[in-house]
Amino acid sequence: MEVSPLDRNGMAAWCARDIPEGWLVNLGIGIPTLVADFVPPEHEVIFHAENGVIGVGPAPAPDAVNPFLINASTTHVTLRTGGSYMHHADSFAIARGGHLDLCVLGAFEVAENGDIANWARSADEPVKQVGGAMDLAIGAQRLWVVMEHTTKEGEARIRQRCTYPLTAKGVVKRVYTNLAVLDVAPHGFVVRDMVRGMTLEALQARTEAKLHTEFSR
Amino acid sequence: MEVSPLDRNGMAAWCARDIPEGWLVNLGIGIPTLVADFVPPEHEVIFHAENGVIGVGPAPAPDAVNPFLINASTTHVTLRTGGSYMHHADSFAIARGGHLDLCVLGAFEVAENGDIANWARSADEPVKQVGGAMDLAIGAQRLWVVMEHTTKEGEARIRQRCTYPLTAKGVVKRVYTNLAVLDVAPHGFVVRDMVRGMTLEALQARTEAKLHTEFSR
Amino acid sequence: MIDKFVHCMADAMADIADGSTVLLGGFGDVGIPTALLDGLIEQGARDLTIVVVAGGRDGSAIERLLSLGRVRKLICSFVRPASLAGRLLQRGDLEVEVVPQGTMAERMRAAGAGITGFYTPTGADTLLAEGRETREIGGKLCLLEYPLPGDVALIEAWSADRWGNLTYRDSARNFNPVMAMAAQLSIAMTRNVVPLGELTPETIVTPGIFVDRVLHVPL
Amino acid sequence: MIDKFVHCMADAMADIADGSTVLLGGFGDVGIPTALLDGLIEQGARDLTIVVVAGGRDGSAIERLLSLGRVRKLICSFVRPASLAGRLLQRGDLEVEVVPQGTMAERMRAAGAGITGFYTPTGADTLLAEGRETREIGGKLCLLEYPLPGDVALIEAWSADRWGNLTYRDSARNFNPVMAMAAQLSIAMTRNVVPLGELTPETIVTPGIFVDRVLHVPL
Repeated sequence: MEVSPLDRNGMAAWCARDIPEGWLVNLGIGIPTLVADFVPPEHEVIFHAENGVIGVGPAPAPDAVNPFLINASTTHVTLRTGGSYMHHADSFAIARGGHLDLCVLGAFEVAENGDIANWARSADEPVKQVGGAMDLAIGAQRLWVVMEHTTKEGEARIRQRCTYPLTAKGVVKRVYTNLAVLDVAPHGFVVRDMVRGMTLEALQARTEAKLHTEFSR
Repeated sequence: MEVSPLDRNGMAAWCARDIPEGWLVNLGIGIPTLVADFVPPEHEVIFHAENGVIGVGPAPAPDAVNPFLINASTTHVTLRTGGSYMHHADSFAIARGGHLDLCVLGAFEVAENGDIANWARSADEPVKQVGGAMDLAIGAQRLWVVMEHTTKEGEARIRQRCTYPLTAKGVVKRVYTNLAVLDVAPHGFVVRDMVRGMTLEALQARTEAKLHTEFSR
Repeated sequence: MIDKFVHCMADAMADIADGSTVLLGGFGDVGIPTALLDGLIEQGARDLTIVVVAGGRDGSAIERLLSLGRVRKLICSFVRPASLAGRLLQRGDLEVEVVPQGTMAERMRAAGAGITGFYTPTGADTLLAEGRETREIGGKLCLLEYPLPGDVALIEAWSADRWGNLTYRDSARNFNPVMAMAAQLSIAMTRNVVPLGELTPETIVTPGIFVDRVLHVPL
Repeated sequence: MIDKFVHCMADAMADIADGSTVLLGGFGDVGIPTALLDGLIEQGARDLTIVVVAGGRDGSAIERLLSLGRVRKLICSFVRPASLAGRLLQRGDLEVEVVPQGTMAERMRAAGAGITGFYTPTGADTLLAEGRETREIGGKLCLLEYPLPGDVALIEAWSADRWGNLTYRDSARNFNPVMAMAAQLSIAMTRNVVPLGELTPETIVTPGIFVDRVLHVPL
């Protein structure tokens, strides 16, 4: 059977279906932002954007753009009924203070100890893009990562230890890739789901860390 | 000539006339609260109350009391046009953050080094009443004290060093008493004004600290 | 559908455990969630630590809780000697931690904001600093303070919607918003119930994400 | 009478000194006081430290200030490699301090609130903590952060009255309120001018006590 890796929307949808109603969720830049498109509006999930928006809604119709309303990716959004605004310090109080039920971020690498690297490709890279990722990663009740399973060159991004500079230690709880869903358990990565046609052997071949199938050993 | 010590209102009025228009001022409990009564409304001074009121106005008419609006002394007040509300943490950010042009407090004792004691009469007093005085004392741009020049028993409250537990060190800039106005200068208390009939000798007799008449020596 | 309204006091007070730290909003007689305090008395939790601006006058809402012996410790900015709290303290029947009022508010904000400690000049030169960690920063002696989280917060609001978004009236705001963000379980009573979307987004003071339960207690 | 309105850009920008630290509101293209930034360019102050969420894209409001060589240092949460700030940094022509965005906002709030230092887990386990003071609190490694005050803040508001009370529109609030409280001299531009008393007291976001000058710049 042929393997069907997911595209960006497929990964976002895979993540979206696991978000229970009522959660407060922050979505990072990139694929994570797409997750909101796959949560049906009647399923009340409250999306938080670091720039002080609580209750981010879908993109506006092209003729109904509010120039004063953007999300953390600086794209125009709407506000859901019941939404509100706060300033940047209060907004990050939400992130740092443990009020987010979930944060979904992109990453370069995730390690089996829950470490995440998503802000710099090397320690001596001159231009660094921290943004709000470090505040979100340490503060959310749970951090999920959505990313391609390997680099374009086929190198593993699911690793025993991260090789890039860390964003935070021991915080990732789950990873959605174009091939699988992995939970981070005390003993390492546990395969929770795989795309159609994928085998554990084939997945392991694309993964540097050891993959487990049991949630405890 | 006979000495005419001021009453509580007289002391408050003496202080009030030295407050320039435009200042943000916090008034402590007791005589300081009366100061607002002697600032004419057309002279725009903004009074801050620790419980989150900016722009405290005069007492309401008895038939127009708003039960949701009190000052830090928990008495009913009005809100001046232009006033606003904030929560307690933001309100004390104003105090601690140096945004008050002036804070006026009562005290048990003030010392020539600017120390103030206004919260406890001894270190082993079991019941202590800190309130917001310590936050206000360290944070305001200038701290003025309004108090009786001596205790009821005639003991000096204007001292070389405070004998009661301190509220803050080196913060008092001026003292208004029922007898005189004293500035706290680097070399000690300087007499700025005295009530009618008072002499420097008579004032010194009621004062433990040395009184100066020159602002520098 | 998110709906944080509970429809009776028993549901509002459910699962408040003995030994809880309870943050109690209000200043003077304004913004105190009196009905919730009565509900807490009814509910029966004991051995409580109460965080509140002051020990309360005799006749105040908190006096009854104290008089029933349900409070182990009071964290507050002052206690009047002529009050039940003052008398209990002097008899050694109540543990009291006196905290400067601004520090108290800031410690709760820190708890809500994930700030694990902060330095303030407040009280650093006083008896309150004895035996505690200080540091000179920018020429000022500063005191290290730690967050003050609650297991429960009891909040009084003016208006609320089903998401738990809250507004407050006039100076009834006081400690309520910081307490709402500092507690694991924030329980609000509201004087008014409004449909979702009726509160203007720019004017919501406490977003519902800080609120777990809302009980309608009309004025 | 308190009247914080100034009637021309020159008055708004008066006395901004060379070497100043300027807090610049905005996030993305929203809430940036572009007219005031243009005024600052005109005014001529140089050797500036600019605190702003990001180094800006090419074509952004801050690019011109950078291109004129007026900025000595940028304190921000990220710099795009493909931007003037990124190119200047890589050439060594611009000093950049990268600060996590939440820490940046909190450091300004601390400056405005008289908090002289605070601990946060943010970044404590990363390169950003190298050589800096950390402490374990409650089992978490935390980084000691200091306040980030400004000499000047440039603020964009939606409505203002003569006391300098401000409201913001939608997500244009962002950094503006914390910057207003963190600077010695806070200069706001407002899209709308309203009579004193027209802003509902409960809905004022930045009270005028944090604002020194207001310039009306209609939309």
